[in-house]
Amino acid sequence: MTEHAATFPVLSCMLLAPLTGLVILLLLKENQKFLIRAVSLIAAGVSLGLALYTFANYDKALGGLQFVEKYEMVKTFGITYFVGVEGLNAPMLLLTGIVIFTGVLTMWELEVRTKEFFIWILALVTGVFGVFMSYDLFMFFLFYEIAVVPMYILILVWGSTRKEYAAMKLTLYLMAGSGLIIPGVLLLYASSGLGTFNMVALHGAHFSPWVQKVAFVLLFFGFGVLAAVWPFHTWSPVGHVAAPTAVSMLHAGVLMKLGSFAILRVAMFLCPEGFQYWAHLMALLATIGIVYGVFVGLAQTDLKYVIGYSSVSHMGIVCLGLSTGTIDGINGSVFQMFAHGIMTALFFSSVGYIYDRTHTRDIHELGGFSKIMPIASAFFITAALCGAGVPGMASFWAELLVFIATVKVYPVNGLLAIAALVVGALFALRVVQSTFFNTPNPKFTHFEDVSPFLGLPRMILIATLVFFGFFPQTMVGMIKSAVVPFLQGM
Amino acid sequence: MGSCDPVLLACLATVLLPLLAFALIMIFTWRRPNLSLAISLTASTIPVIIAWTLFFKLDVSKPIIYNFDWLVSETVKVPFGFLLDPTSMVMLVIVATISWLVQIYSIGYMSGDPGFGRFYADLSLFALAMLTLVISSGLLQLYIAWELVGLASYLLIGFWYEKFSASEAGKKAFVVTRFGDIGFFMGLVFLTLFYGSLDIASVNSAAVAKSMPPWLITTSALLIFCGIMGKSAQFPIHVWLPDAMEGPTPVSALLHSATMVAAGVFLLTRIFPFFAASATAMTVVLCISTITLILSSTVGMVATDIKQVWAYSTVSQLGFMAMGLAASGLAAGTLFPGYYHLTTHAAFKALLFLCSGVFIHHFGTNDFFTMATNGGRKLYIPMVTITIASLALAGIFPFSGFFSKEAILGALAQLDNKMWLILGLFGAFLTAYYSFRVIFVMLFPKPGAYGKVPGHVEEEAHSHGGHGHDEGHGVPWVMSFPLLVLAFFTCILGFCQEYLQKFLLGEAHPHHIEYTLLFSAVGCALGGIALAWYDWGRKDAKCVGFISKFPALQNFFIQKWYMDHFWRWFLNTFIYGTFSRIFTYNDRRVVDGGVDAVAFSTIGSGRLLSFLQTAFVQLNMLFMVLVLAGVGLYLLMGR
Amino acid sequence: MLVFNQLETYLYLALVLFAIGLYGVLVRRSLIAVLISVELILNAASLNFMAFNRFLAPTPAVGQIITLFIMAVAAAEAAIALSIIVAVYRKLKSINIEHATELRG
Amino acid sequence: MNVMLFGPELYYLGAALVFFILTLKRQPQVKTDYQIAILLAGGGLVVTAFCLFQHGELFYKAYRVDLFSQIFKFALALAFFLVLTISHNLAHIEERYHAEFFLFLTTTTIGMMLLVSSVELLTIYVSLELSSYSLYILVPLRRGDGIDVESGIKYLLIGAVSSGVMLFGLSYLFGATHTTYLSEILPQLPKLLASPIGLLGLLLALAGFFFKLSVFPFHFWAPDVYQGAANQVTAFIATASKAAAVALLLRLVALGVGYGYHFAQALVFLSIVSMTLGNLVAIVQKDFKRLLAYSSIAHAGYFLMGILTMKEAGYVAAVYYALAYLVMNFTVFMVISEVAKDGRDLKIQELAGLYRRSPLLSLSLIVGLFALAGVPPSIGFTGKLLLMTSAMNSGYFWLVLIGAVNGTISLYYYLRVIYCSYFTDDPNLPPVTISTPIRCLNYALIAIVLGFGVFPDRIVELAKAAVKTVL
Repeated sequence: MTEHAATFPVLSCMLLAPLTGLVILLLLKENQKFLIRAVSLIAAGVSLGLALYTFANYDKALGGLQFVEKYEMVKTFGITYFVGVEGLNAPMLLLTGIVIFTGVLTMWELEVRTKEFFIWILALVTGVFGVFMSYDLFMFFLFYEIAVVPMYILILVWGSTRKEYAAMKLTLYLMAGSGLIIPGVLLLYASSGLGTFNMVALHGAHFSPWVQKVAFVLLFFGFGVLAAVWPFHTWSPVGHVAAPTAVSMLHAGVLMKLGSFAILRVAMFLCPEGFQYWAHLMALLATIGIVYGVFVGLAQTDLKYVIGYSSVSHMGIVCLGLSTGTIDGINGSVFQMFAHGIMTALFFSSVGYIYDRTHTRDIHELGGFSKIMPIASAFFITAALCGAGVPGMASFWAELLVFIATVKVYPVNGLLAIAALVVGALFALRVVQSTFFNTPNPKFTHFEDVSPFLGLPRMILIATLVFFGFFPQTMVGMIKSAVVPFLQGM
Repeated sequence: MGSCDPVLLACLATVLLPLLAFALIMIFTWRRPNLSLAISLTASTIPVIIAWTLFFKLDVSKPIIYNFDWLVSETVKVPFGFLLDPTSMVMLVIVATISWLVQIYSIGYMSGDPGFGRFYADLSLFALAMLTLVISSGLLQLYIAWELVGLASYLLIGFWYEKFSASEAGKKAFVVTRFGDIGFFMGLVFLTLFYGSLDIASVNSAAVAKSMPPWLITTSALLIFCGIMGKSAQFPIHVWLPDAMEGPTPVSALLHSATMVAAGVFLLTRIFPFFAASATAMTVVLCISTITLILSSTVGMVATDIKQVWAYSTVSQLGFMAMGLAASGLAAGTLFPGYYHLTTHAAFKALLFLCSGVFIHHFGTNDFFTMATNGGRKLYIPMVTITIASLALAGIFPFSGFFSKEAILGALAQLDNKMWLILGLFGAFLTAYYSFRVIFVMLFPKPGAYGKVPGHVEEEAHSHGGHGHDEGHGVPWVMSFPLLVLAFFTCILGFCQEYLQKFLLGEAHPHHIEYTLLFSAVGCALGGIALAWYDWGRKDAKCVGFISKFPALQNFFIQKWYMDHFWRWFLNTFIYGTFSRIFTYNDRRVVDGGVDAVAFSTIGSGRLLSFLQTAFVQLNMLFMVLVLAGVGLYLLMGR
Repeated sequence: MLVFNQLETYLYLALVLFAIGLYGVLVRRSLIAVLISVELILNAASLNFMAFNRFLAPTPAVGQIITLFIMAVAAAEAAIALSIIVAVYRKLKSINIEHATELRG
Repeated sequence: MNVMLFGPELYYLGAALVFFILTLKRQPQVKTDYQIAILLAGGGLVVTAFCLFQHGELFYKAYRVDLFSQIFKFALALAFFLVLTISHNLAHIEERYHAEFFLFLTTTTIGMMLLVSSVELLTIYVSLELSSYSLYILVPLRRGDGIDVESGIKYLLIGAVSSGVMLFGLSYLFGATHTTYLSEILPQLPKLLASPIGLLGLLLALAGFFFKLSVFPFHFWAPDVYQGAANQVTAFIATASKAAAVALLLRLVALGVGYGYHFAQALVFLSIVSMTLGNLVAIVQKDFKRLLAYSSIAHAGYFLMGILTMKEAGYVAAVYYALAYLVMNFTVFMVISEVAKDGRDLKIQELAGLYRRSPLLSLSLIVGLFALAGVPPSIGFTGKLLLMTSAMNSGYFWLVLIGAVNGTISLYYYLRVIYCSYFTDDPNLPPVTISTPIRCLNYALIAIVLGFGVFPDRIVELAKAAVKTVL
């Protein structure tokens, strides 16, 4: 693909903003809470701004990689610092920016070990940005792990239910995933014979079908663990339940997207033949995930478990779209990555607000929250409806695209997935009903509603959802500008 | 593009004003009743004006179409646009007017309700969705509006969410209609993939038949009809509509009788040529709608809750419309009869509900026996209007219902198989019976005589909301005004037949009256009324209904043909009982268990291997030597 | 006497020595005995060196020098080993390996 | 001869002499001794750095001075210095032995320095023994309840036997090739590997080197010694002697040409078993140093992964990782010896609440452990990935796969340690106070571990140049 160098290093700044914030935080004292929050908010804000800038200023007509920066890192092994923006990762960068910004706002009231918390959050975010923007396999993987590991500490210190178990499980599971990714990546590196990790260059190399098949399956499952591809999803509900609010937001909102994005960016991009070979498996697992997720979610009573399983289902949709390998499908699934990211962030921030007050997430114990805290429940209900695929929200379009593409390629899977929507609606409404409707639980009636300040991040999220629900073309056009050449490349 | 075009601006205003109102109220003014009311009313009044102006001023004999790109992917191209043709114009007027009337009515009905602002926000949301649905140019846009209408219905049914039954009903409505919509969606997917365009105009064109094989057309048509079944509460997924009466009565009047549920039938008329292209599909429609008609009329006969009666009557009338359309589809007729009935029905059914709303509001009960015994007839305006409406519903000359029903029966009569006609007449008979059952009970109450009526419990009605006023003037004008307007329409619509026909079809068929049909129809209606009189009206009526002669049957009807039981059983057995439980178990035990097993076995193997490090240094050295020897041997062999 | 005048003899001898040494190391329980067996191994090695040197090496000196070095190193080793053994005896009141079995797993 | 060539060794010989004199004093002044020691170590660092780019041959070509050896000498000097910096309280070594501790530490350093330069069998043997024997003495030097001497005697026995075995092997090599110069022996490898004697010799000779690197099956000493020896001594063994062993092996392998398929397979086998065994057993350890011992066994496996590629890239990666390992492993040991001020063995539980007792130490602990586990952005991650890259380049797919999976396993026990230090707390454990120099040391180490992890180019290029000199 064509590359257009950046006039000034936007992406590096985007990457350095959280890093700088982190360094500043290291120098601050634990008791300077406001300063700590402010610094991290500014850091997040700067990166969000830059993400918006890239999203707005990306020239769709020009296409290709833009804002490119390249520096040699290790000549001997052909490692370069190679970042750029195209239609595929611009939405992801925007997503990350929005989620981290709102996440920091959401955790504004955190009092326990504030400094460390924001340090780790910023570290994580740096990793995420790095993954989305880097086009060098080595750096890609490096950032990938940076993004994954802080979860352990974040969950362990600030988490809630069964956190030791969850944190260890999550980290090891994802690391096992990298255990598959490393050989896959290195196999590609070695068999290309180019001695470079530069993805664009590797894309030019002609891998033998065997290599492609092996590498693809390794990469697919390796990254699939993070994308909660069935049956490698069980870490995700447990992890969500244990994680603190902002971490859940980042994790479900952004980290799981890392997995699916990597499947697209690395696995499918570098081994098309492998993809052709395994596509049916992908579609199958994705479909199982979709159906399975909603049905298991139907039986959960812990709010976060419910959301966790809905994420499994929605990520299944993403994966399904990818597996079609058509323009519509990939448009849809990237869009879905974005939409679902925002949506789950909204979910978790609302749940987090309620949980922080009531210290329970059992939907039978809760109830009537529309009366107690109408705004907070409005937020949650919006998210739930978005999850149920109600039009006017971004995710509706994403699902529409994916389903149409899927029915075209895999009719059975497609129809099954569509049918699962009913159950999806059922379990979304079931949660809404038993949490927010009916008569309030007297224990909780004294809690006050979301303050405007804390409402702000949720409003931002809803606004994003609705905006892209009404103007899907802004997103789809962006994605399409990259998908078309992408598929020609395959 | 032509943003200077006044018609386009009008359309945009019609759609966007309610949206604006919804947003404003939801974000800012939902705590302020009056402000919200003002906003919402403005946003609903302007569309009414627009609608009527367009209806009279605009010449839509050849459709006016606006299309803008909304989403352009590869095969998926979704335009956002408006299609103004006779069909949509009429519906536009209906929707705009009734929702406007209902909003006025609700000022009185909902006064003092804590959720007043929210109520009007939801009404605006509904208006937005419904208007978009009516004038949308593409099926996908229509589907989106369709879903939003469902959403609004969900919010409004569950408006009093503290009531478990209400929130439950809302959920039920959403999920059941969604169940149908899935079919609709699949149908659209098929059309997209195999036909390529979802533009209503082109779907109705003959090109479809050329580019799609018949079986595919039938499949798509039936799939889309699933959506219609859901929305228009056709058997077997009609079960949500009666429960939907949990919502405030204005809502029932607007959504669940006049407009939203009619959207299904509207869709049927919208792509009537497409449906007509497949005889199979039309036959299926005919069967289902007939079953619906009979089922709901029979249930309506035994209901004691006034809203339930009208709810089931709505279901039956929707079935009746569908019958009409299907019949004319099969007999190469026009969409006029069904559509005409839709129009008239919108008026008189809304009227029925609003009247009942007055009673309910006044007596604080839904049981019309109680209302009657508490002197419901003394509320003159509603009493008169409800009687008019019932006459229309029963199909008595000169009220609108008479003409539209007669038209539908005419369409049925054109079928070779007269069985349909007979069933239709039977339905008309039952309709007349149950509607006048209500009316006679209300008019000639017999206190203490209703003890034997199944489902009715003698209760002392508590005057609702502490209105200190005595009967007669107990109705605030904001509530009585809409009644009068609607009553007016109910009376005159019948004589607009030619005009409407001309408007819809371009040319008016000479209205030749088949007297046999006419008399049989009127006969059925009168027979029903007479029976009602015999059972409920006359001085020494037994007040149990003829149906009590057949207790089994009566019970069957009271249990609503056990449809609710069936669905509940289905849900519990399959969804929750089987899939959900199995998958959950599998998730916890098999999938997750497997993961944990791997982890623990790793640790176990570590513990096992740690015994290799014995405390006896010599054992270790022995091991060392042996391994060394092994490697040496391997190398020697490999040499 | 040809037997003494050919390489193999010495190699086999060394091998035997080595084997004995290894055996001793593995089975004797007394630290001193183990130490002696280690010395045997070293001697086997030096014998090898001498033999190879005598029969094959281009320069006659190499093997002998190595052997000398080995002697020195062995002496040092013995010294250290003995000193540690003394320490062991001080702490464990025994020089039997079976008593030094604290560390395991 | 040019003195500069032999500069470092001479310097440390002098240092050893000084320490020897210090040992002769009647009553020791611990403080001054320590100051002298640290000064000398620092000087040594300077000297080695100064001689970094010397190259030439000494002692009838028995001793090669090239960038390769000099880099490792510098690494050794660094290790020596670092270990001395954390030796300010040798709580578990009686005060009158402190001077001797310094002395033997110096001598073993000298031994290793000689080792990395020597290219002749006898030289290798002697320098190996010099380094080993000093360690044999250092290990039981600890004041303890018996496990010290036990570990000492075990170390000695296993060491003696394997060196004996090695010597026996060397004798065969000598016999098969009639020379003691590596430069002449290794070119004849094909012939050697063909003849049973040569093969046996080579194998037995490798035994000695594997013993130093604690590769399976020569790893048995490691856990006991790590646990039994004083923390500082363990630190030295864990850092310096590893580096030396890697250097030696690299020389052997790099000089050789045409090790056959089977030989490589044998190494693959040893590598896989070492890393798997090490990681699995480490999971169930309670004593922190013992755990690290097993992790070192696993790392020996990783080192082999680079060595057995028999390609330049692999050697470069191995050198890089050796240096990386030195730093990150030392980071962890520093934390140990700082937390266990009284020199006791550190149970993992005793790290409880470290984040409260000393945030800085807990941070360095996390950084060090994550580096060992190969988590970015750390020197360990980069090194490990480079190793695997080279292995994959030589087509060892399964080796890489297993290595990667092993990385996951290892993460588990590292995380357990982090868990204890970060998330469990024990109120009656006192805060850990650390002196300013140590504080600076912490910052420096963290900076190095992270910095060179993200920007490894300098080191890699250096390692490449070094490797070129031995090829």
